Amino acid sequence: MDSKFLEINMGPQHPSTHGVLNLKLSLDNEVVVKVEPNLGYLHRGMEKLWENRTYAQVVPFTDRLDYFCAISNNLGYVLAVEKLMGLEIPKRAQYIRVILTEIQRIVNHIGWLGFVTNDAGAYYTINFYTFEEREEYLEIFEEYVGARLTINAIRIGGVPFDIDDKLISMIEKALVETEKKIKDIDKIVTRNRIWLHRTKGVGVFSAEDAVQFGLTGPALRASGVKWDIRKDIPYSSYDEFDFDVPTGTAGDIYDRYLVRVEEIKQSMRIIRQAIKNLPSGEIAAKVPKVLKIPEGEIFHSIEAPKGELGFYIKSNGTDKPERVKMKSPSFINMQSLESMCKGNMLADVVVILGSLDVLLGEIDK
Amino acid sequence: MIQSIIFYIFAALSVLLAVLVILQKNVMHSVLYLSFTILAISGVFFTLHAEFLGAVQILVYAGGIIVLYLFVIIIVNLKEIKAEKRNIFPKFFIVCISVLFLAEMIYIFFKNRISVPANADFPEFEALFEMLLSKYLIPFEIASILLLAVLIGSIIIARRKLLHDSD
Amino acid sequence: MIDQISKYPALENIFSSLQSVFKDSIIEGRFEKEELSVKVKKESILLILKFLRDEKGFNALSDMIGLDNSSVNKEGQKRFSVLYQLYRFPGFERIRIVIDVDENDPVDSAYPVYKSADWAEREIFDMFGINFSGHPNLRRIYMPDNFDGYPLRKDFPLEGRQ
Amino acid sequence: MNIDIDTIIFDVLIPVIKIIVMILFPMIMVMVMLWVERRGIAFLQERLGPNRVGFQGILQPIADTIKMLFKEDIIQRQSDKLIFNIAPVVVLATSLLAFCFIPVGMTMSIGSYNLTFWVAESPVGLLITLGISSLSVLGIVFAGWASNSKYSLLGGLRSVVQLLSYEIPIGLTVLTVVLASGSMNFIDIVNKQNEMGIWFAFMMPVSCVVFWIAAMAECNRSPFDIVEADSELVAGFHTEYSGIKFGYFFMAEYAHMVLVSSLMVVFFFGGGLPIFPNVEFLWFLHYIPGFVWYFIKIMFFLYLFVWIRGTFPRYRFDGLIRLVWKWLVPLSLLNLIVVAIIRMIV
Repeated sequence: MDSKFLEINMGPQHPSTHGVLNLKLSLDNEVVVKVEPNLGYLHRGMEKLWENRTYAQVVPFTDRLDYFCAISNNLGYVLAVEKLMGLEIPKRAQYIRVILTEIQRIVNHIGWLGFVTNDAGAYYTINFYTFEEREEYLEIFEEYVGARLTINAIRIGGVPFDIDDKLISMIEKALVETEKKIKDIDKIVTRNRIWLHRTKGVGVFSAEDAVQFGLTGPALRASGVKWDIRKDIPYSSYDEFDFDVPTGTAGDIYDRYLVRVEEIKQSMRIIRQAIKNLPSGEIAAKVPKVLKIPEGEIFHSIEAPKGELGFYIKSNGTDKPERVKMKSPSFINMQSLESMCKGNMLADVVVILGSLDVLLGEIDK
Repeated sequence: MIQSIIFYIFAALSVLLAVLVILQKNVMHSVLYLSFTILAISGVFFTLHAEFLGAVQILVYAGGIIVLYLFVIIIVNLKEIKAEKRNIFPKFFIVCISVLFLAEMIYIFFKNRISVPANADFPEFEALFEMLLSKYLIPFEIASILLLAVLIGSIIIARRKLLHDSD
Repeated sequence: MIDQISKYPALENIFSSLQSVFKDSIIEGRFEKEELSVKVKKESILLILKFLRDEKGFNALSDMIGLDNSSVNKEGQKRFSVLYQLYRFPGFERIRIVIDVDENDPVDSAYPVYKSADWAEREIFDMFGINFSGHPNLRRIYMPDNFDGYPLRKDFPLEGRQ
Repeated sequence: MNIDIDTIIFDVLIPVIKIIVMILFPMIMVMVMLWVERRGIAFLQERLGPNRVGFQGILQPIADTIKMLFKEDIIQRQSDKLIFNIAPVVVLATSLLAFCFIPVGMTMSIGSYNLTFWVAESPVGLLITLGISSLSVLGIVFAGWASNSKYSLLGGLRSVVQLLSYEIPIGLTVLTVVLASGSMNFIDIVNKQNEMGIWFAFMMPVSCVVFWIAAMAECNRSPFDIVEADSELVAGFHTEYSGIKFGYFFMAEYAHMVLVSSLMVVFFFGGGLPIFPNVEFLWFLHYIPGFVWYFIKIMFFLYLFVWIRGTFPRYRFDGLIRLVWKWLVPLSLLNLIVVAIIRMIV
């Protein structure tokens, strides 16, 4: 305690840094003065690796980045490759992709709900409720491709398997269950005084700040900016679905919570529409065995559960990309942590970090 | 008999721990021993059937004042006391005081012989309350107002320092 | 290319106004796969970004991408490129600004214009060794501070050297 | 000195047995609570909890204890070893010591001998118990300081502030109990409730609620567990402790819970009295011994601890302080005045 402030090293071994992250905190009593995130504990050099793999070989790697919503990462990369090739994807495949990614969004948001309440000190109860729910969806994934977490369910050109009636009934059952669970959690959490005290007015980020810091996803929408790539730059025939983009007003943790809960409901709407209007036809386009893409470059981004997920691909005419750069939502959201935490208390740092929904596998690449 | 044995154990302990308090170089150790001393003294009170005094001793000294000591020590970050260099005069002064004190103790000891714990079995705190709330009501209230003034004054002083810091 | 660009008149508009304001700085403009990619001179990058933000409403820097061109082997090609991926939202338009950079050739930091450039520039510095002058805190972001070499350069061995 | 067998039995043997039982009682309750908490929270969270060791996992606490005993006892090199080692003992000892005045049942007549279910009786038993139970904060601060870890230090400092604030509503609500019963003796408090035929909880519901909230804060339980807030301070003041020394803190926390539940039962729910002690047609309830009633009652409150822990998020530090100074202290003061006025009139 030589300096005026108390310096604390939070992490890399800390119960609530969501992975191996090191935060250097300066505290004035309990109030946070400075936050300095230290990254790189999980850096695996993915981008270098991708430059030495063929286009199809990259897909499984993307699972390992954001292992909590692997399908969205698959989709982001695959869409970029397909756009670079100029490949047309059959409608049925697009719809199946929508169903899968929206399920992934539900899984991510509902898991987030558990984690963030846990960060606020709600001793795992809601965490277990949500994980039970997540389990149902993981079983759907297992039924679909045979894997649960890093499932590699989207291939260049389409999807590997068709959806049958059994899977559809499973999905519909899971959706009904989720609706019930969301109602339960709503009863426990939404008007809980301690929860309100922990989240209202904490980690506030105005709309201008959020845009300046490049915040994306639910955290941005909670600040009141209506920006959803699914709506504004539709991909994978999202323009054919009817859904709302929820926005908050205050930009605090509570609004982020409300936005995410509403997004779960919207995702359920999309899945129901997709199942109802599922077109018939092929599930994959014809893709050559050895994929050689002519020279060109592309930046394509999708609305992943955590925010805007972009892939920049530069091809050089061979079967391996010249450069693949991933714009991960967690990385850019994490950047705003410091300005959100300033002036808040030590206990808030954990909840703010949780509310941003970051995942270190994605930040460190 | 057992009672007087326990009394002497507590009495000896309190003296021993009190000596340990002043022998420590580390402030935190001093406080540790001080808290034990207070507990031992309250033990003395209990064996003397002054249960109310014993309880107050624990509640006020051990529960309140020691905790505040700890708080201050942690915040100010005192770790070790360095020996001061003293002149001959203060040393002489200290020795004189100690000798006088010892002489007084010996005198009292021999005058009263060995005092055995009183076996009075009356709830002395009732009498105490009665006195406080009837005969000595006005001094009692004045004392409480004085304490309140001290409290407010300390808050104001601390606040002013804080305000100056922010300027 | 012409028929594609006419589908996005807003982008065409932006390109023409960029050309008229920064006559000397614009090297090349390409329209490819719904994206406008403008190659500009390194020196005027800050001005162009500021212009795009203030006049054209490109309010977010989505990402910055570093490229190592050493394997392309073109005449007169500088070693690195830095790509700025800009957004205008809520809406539709994306624009990419490209600058070419030589080794040991500092670039003006975009941090004063877009706060989100902070970590993106640190990442490029970490991976390619491109210096950004004016960046408040240019340190390595992923690799340890005493790490030698820049992993995403093409001449860095795939299996590492340490 | 003539020593007959009766004196040895009644004046020495039985008190010694009582002391041993009263030390063992909280320890056994800790074991019970370990199982109740793990199974109870599992039940709340739709999972099974430990169910492998013994019937329904009933031996799990023993397995846990053995694990804790054989774990390596790590002492940080930079810690203050004397205080580091003594702090867990202080915390546990004070928690256990506070039990000596608690009546865990009513007097039972066996022949001509009246068996009492308390170790000691004192006209100021209540004061002494409160004083001793508040001493555990000393151990917590010592532990936090001696660990030489910033997380521990923060936990220790938080505990001081928390304790000093929550002592006030506890004191004020206990005063209402003292006013209502006219005594600071636990046995008198229980007997008064028997006399009046009504538990103090129904006579003074505000005191009851305020005391429960403040007491929950005093034993650092969720939602007031900011001292050992696991998501921010790792484990608070006992971050650096391992093995049986951590076990001491653990036992002390649970013993403190048992103590607080006991106080709650004695103050507001009639101690070892049966429910409806004065209703005539429920005479048969008096044949159930007092300690059974006492046990049932404290188990309810102990389960309430578990229940609350499984439901609420944690308060933030400022919210905790605001709660006590803005709500509990004024409320308990007002309550004290109201009770005093009613007591003067009646």
